Amino acid sequence: MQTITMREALNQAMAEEMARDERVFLLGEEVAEYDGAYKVSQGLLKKFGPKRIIDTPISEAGFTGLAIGAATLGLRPIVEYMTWSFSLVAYDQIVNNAGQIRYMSGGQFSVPIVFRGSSGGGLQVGATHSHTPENWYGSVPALTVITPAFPDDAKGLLKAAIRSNNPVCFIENEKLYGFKGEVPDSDTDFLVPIGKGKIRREGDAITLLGNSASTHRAMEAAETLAKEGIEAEVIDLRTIKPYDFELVAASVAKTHRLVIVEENKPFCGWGAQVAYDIQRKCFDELDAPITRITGLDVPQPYNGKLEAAVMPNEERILAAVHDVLQ
Amino acid sequence: MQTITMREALNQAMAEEMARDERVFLLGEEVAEYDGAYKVSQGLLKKFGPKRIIDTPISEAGFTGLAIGAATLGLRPIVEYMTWSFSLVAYDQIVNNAGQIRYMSGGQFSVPIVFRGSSGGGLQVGATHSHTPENWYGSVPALTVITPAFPDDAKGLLKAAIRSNNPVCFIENEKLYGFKGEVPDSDTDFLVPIGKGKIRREGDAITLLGNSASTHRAMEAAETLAKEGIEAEVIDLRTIKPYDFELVAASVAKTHRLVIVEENKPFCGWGAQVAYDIQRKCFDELDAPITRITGLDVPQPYNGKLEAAVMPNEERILAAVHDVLQ
Amino acid sequence: MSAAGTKSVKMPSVAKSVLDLPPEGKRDLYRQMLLIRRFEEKAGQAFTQSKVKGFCHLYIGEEAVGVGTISVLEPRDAVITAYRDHGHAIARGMEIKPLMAELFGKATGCSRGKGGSMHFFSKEKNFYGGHGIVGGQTPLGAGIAFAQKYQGTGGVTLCYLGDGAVNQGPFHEALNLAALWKLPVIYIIENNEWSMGTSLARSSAGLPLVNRAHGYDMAGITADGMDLDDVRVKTAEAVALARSESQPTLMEIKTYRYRGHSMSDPGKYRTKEELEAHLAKDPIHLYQQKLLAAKVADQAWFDKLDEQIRAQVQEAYEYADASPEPEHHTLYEDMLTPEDQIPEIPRGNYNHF
Amino acid sequence: MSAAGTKSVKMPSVAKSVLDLPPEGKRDLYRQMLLIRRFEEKAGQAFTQSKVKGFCHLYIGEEAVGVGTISVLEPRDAVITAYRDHGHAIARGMEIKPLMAELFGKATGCSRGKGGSMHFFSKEKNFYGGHGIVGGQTPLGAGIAFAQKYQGTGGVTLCYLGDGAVNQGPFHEALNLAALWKLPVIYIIENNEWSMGTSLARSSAGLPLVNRAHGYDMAGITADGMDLDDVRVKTAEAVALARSESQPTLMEIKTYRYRGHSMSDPGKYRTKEELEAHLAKDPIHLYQQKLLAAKVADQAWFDKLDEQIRAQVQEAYEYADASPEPEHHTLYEDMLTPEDQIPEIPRGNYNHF
Ligand SMILES: Cc1ncc(C[n+]2csc(CCOP(=O)(O)OP(=O)(O)O)c2C)c(N)n1
Ligand SMILES: Cc1ncc(C[n+]2csc(CCOP(=O)(O)OP(=O)(O)O)c2C)c(N)n1
Ligand SMILES: [Mg+2]
Ligand SMILES: [Mg+2]
Repeated sequence: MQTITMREALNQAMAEEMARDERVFLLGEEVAEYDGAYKVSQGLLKKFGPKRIIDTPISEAGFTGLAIGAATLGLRPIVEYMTWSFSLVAYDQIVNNAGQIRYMSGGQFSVPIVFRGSSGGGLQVGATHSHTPENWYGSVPALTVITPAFPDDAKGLLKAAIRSNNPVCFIENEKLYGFKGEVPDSDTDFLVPIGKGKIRREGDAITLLGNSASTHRAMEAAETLAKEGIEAEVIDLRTIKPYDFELVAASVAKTHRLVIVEENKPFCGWGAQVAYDIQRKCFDELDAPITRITGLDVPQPYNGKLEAAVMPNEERILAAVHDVLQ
Repeated sequence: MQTITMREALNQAMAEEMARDERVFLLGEEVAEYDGAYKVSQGLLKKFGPKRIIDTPISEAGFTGLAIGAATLGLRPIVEYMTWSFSLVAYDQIVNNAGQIRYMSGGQFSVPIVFRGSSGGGLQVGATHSHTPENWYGSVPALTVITPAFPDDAKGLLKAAIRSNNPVCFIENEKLYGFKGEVPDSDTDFLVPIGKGKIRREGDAITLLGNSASTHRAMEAAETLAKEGIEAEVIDLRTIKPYDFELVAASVAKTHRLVIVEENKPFCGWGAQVAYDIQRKCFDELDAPITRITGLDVPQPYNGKLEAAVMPNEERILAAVHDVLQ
Repeated sequence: MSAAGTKSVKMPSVAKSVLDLPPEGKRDLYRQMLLIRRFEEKAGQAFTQSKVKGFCHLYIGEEAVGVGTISVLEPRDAVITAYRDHGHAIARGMEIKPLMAELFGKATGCSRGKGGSMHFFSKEKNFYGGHGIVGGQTPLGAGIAFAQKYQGTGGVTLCYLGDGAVNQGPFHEALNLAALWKLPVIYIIENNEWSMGTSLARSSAGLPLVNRAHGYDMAGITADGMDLDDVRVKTAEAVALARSESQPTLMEIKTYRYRGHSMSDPGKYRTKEELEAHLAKDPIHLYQQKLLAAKVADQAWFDKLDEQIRAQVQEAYEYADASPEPEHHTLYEDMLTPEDQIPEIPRGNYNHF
Repeated sequence: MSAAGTKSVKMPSVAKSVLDLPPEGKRDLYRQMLLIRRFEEKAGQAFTQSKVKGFCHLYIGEEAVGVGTISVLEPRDAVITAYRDHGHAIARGMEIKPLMAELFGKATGCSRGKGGSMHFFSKEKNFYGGHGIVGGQTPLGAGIAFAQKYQGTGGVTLCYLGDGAVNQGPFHEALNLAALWKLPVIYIIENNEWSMGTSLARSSAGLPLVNRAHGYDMAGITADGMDLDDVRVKTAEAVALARSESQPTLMEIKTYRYRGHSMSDPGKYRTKEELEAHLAKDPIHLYQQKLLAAKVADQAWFDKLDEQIRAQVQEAYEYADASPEPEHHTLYEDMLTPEDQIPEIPRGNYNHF
């Protein structure tokens, strides 16, 4: 075991997969000579050279489409968006090309590609730079959406995503890049299964479901609740689509109460889908309405206090839990 | 009262609002000399001239942004997308510019604009041309999303949308353009309130909730159910965001059962949001799980039989209703 | 260097060798053009019979572009185009039975009935589709060329787009990437003077369109799309440049579509005179005259060929008509590849009904 | 016609009149540049003190571009730019107190604390922002010019973008629209040689960037962004062309940023020599020399001005620091305008907590 940051974990995942398979390459803005805007690709240019670590012009639609085209021929690109917010200019390419080509070609052309980058609010970068696109991409049938919360998952899931022969949106969180945790050493080929959630804390009073940074918010709230004598079970969803319904359902069967913590804006956020599914399939298990703590339904403000109120935060989580437990 | 098609109703709405306010203008591909790809703008060039009915190059991001810029200065553009599927290349402009400018400028620059065009599947135009973007735009806090099902609503809601000082996504359905219905005569200034649903059929056994073409599917299913002695209440949501929660809640308080019919792909479709809200606020009213009939979770196939299976259809609605009524 | 060229490199001179085809070669090019013409006529007919649905964009009038450009390719090269893709698919050597079956939405279609007219694909022929979002295929074309270069296959990519598509931003991003990274891709603007009902002059500033290469110091050349040989020579130059120096080219080929934009378009925006002027320069007819004059074939040969091709197309029609509809379970296939390097991902079923 | 021009129209000749400023006018331009410099230095300092958060992109070194271009505008004209917007806002005459307060995220900020460094706006000054998505403002600029023309205001629009932003597709769509529809917009590429850590040559084919005008037959001119007068003359030509003939221009202005891309960037990608070479051509210093030589002002005047400006900036800093945070309820304000022509739309509350 090594204790490393999320940033280092992601870096190792790419380095290991690139060493394993020379069809894997990384492209994006500032990924090479600058070592990545957030240093996730640090050292990779030195290790793999400019053929495989490629700085692009600021042309997200162009280089996304380029990477998809290269994938249809058999390469395995990793596309870094400096942040996922900038993927919106490439939305058509991701949805219509990565998302539909295999189906429209009757299965002839696969698209083994990973789109990845940072996302989310909380760093006062304003409304256009703070998006959480889980729902925008999760709603596209062919796309897999992954949002790790811990370094080990970041590494194991990114390695699995790179090995997947299907298109994956791998959504990191800028706030977590410096977060440290234990990760298996590099000599083990450590993979985390896509589509599986993880119980981060056991409890029987209520289930708190989070992803990415929201998992950490849920954990903090659970600690506070424990002091009040309320033992919350915390599930880290890890993969958003397809998500681990069974794990959530089993927890709800135990706790009978579900609070979802997500950074998505509320309307049609991923939590709405989970809430729908759970009430649909576990109707009789629920002792209280499923409740979501989401990003507030306003654009992201720059001001720090206002933004803190917009983010899913402990205060709102606790209020929801108390409401649900009543 | 006149009996006209949806297409004519939309045309009248634009013509009346353009006559009323010369800041209103229409731009899009083939809207002028061609009279519109789907003839919604028929005759408008003749009536209002090329200054106000404007053919654009095939540059959705460009002309969307152009229209948003013009709106910030005080014009009131109507942007036609030949289909909403083509708006994906303009996604950033709609989300980040129309959706955020007013907020980011501290309220200084408003964006009075209507984005409109056809959408939806069922016409065998394939995976990239059949999108239903209700959820993709509804999830953006500042955007209002309207999806009329009948000619009178199409007219009254489009007129209201054009008069709104805020950005509106007005999502029409290609399959309904030829649908005829009664519409108040043009000498009445007929407006339909945004944000209000409508009960299309009363009943007490179950609530069927639809929008756009799905409202018609719900109505057909309700007729079939009536023959079986099941009286379904059918609500036409009309506005997707903000939707008429009270109307749905009141109906559920009566029927205690809710089936949602939507063309959105299931994951994070608009129905997930409604389902979440209703279970959240009307938990004790529900005698059965809320159930959604959506577009199936695959890309849209070209083949007609396969596509018919993908679309929300009567067979699946009836199966869901019977399941919920058990 | 070609007249319209804007690149500081010299276009390779290949003119002679390209036109030096044996007589069978010339006859085969004629055959390909005629096959496209007759296929398209039949497709149009099937559309009016409601056997073909959705959108159907015919290539009639533009045959010399697809056939001429693709004729100078090798099998390892790649082709990608927009929704008006029947001609390119045929020129690339795809069998017409699965093409017609695709139009009919049948299980035997080249895309298993899932793609339709706009989405022909053939992995075997390195035919990368068939794309419906205007301009959306242009970055893909750069990517295929990128992969060819990355893997050192020696292949080049032809990427087609319409005169209206040049105004989509992603195309410019692709041009810049292609020029900057020296990708072996040739962008071919099939300038048929109209994007639906919008004339070129109403959609695009800075004509001729080949000028769009200037801003990227990319080679830019033009060709007469009614003249098969001109198309071949010019394309061969661009292909040689791509193959030998890994340099992209922007080609503008002047052509014309005789039919409406799609089968749903009556084409009222243009005059009869305009159409007739172009009909008079019909590329198939012109090439026939050339072959007759050069005694590469006589009239009897042409008559017989037409008969054979009509029969071949009729057979494809019947094949398509008789082919089975895709089975329901295929609905869930082809979205994701089941072969993977990782254990199968458990996929939740979000279709509760 | 200017040397780099590619438009078939003649650039109006306005050089003389533009430079014929009274001494106070020249001194004021100097004052503006210095105010920007000192404001930026203070903003950078406030950032290191964590009083300014998020992204903060300084304009130091580029002052002559913003001041020179905007100095030839009339009040009815419009300005829109990217995220490196402090200089343009100040040149446009916005008060620095609300600007500094915006950096601090305060209620008294020019965007009520909601926009931050990248999103300065002023309706009063026709300053349309401050936009963070690279290239995303360029279609907006065309639209503002479209509206000016539609309403016959006689106004023109300046739309700025960086050298890296030229590779965003929407910019090309905007160029085509501007040229095709003859919109009174001037696109100004602030070419500071770097887009973050990527040098111009690594991001863009076909240099110089002004060549991107070729494909649209749009006027293209270049200016030396270290020379205030050159910027003014060239911009005045473009403005005259836009105002009198409603023709767009693409301008490329060579400039340099002395600081990192943003406050978070150490700028290690460039050599000390490169930076020093540009520091030697400092636009403020050069203009000062010019004014001294022309006896428009003496050293004492400059010294006093700097003192005054430092005090003014310090006052803005203190104002910002002392200003209140926005109140919680303002969170829900400004997203939608409450004034409407239709009855208020009942808005569901999707924030259950
Ligand atoms: C992004 C996008 N916008 C609009 C359309 C609708 N559309 C399909 S083809 C077409 C015209 C294209 O003309 P051109 O590029 O000249 O090609 P041609 O049809 O003449 O071959 C339009 C507007 C589309 N498919 N995609
Ligand atoms: C669509 C998009 N992609 C990437 C970014 C991140 N980004 C912000 S500024 C910048 C560099 C822009 O350089 P340039 O256009 O030259 O302007 P400069 O900063 O030099 O003024 C990048 C890559 C962004 N904001 N938007
Ligand atoms: Mg065309
Ligand atoms: Mg720059």
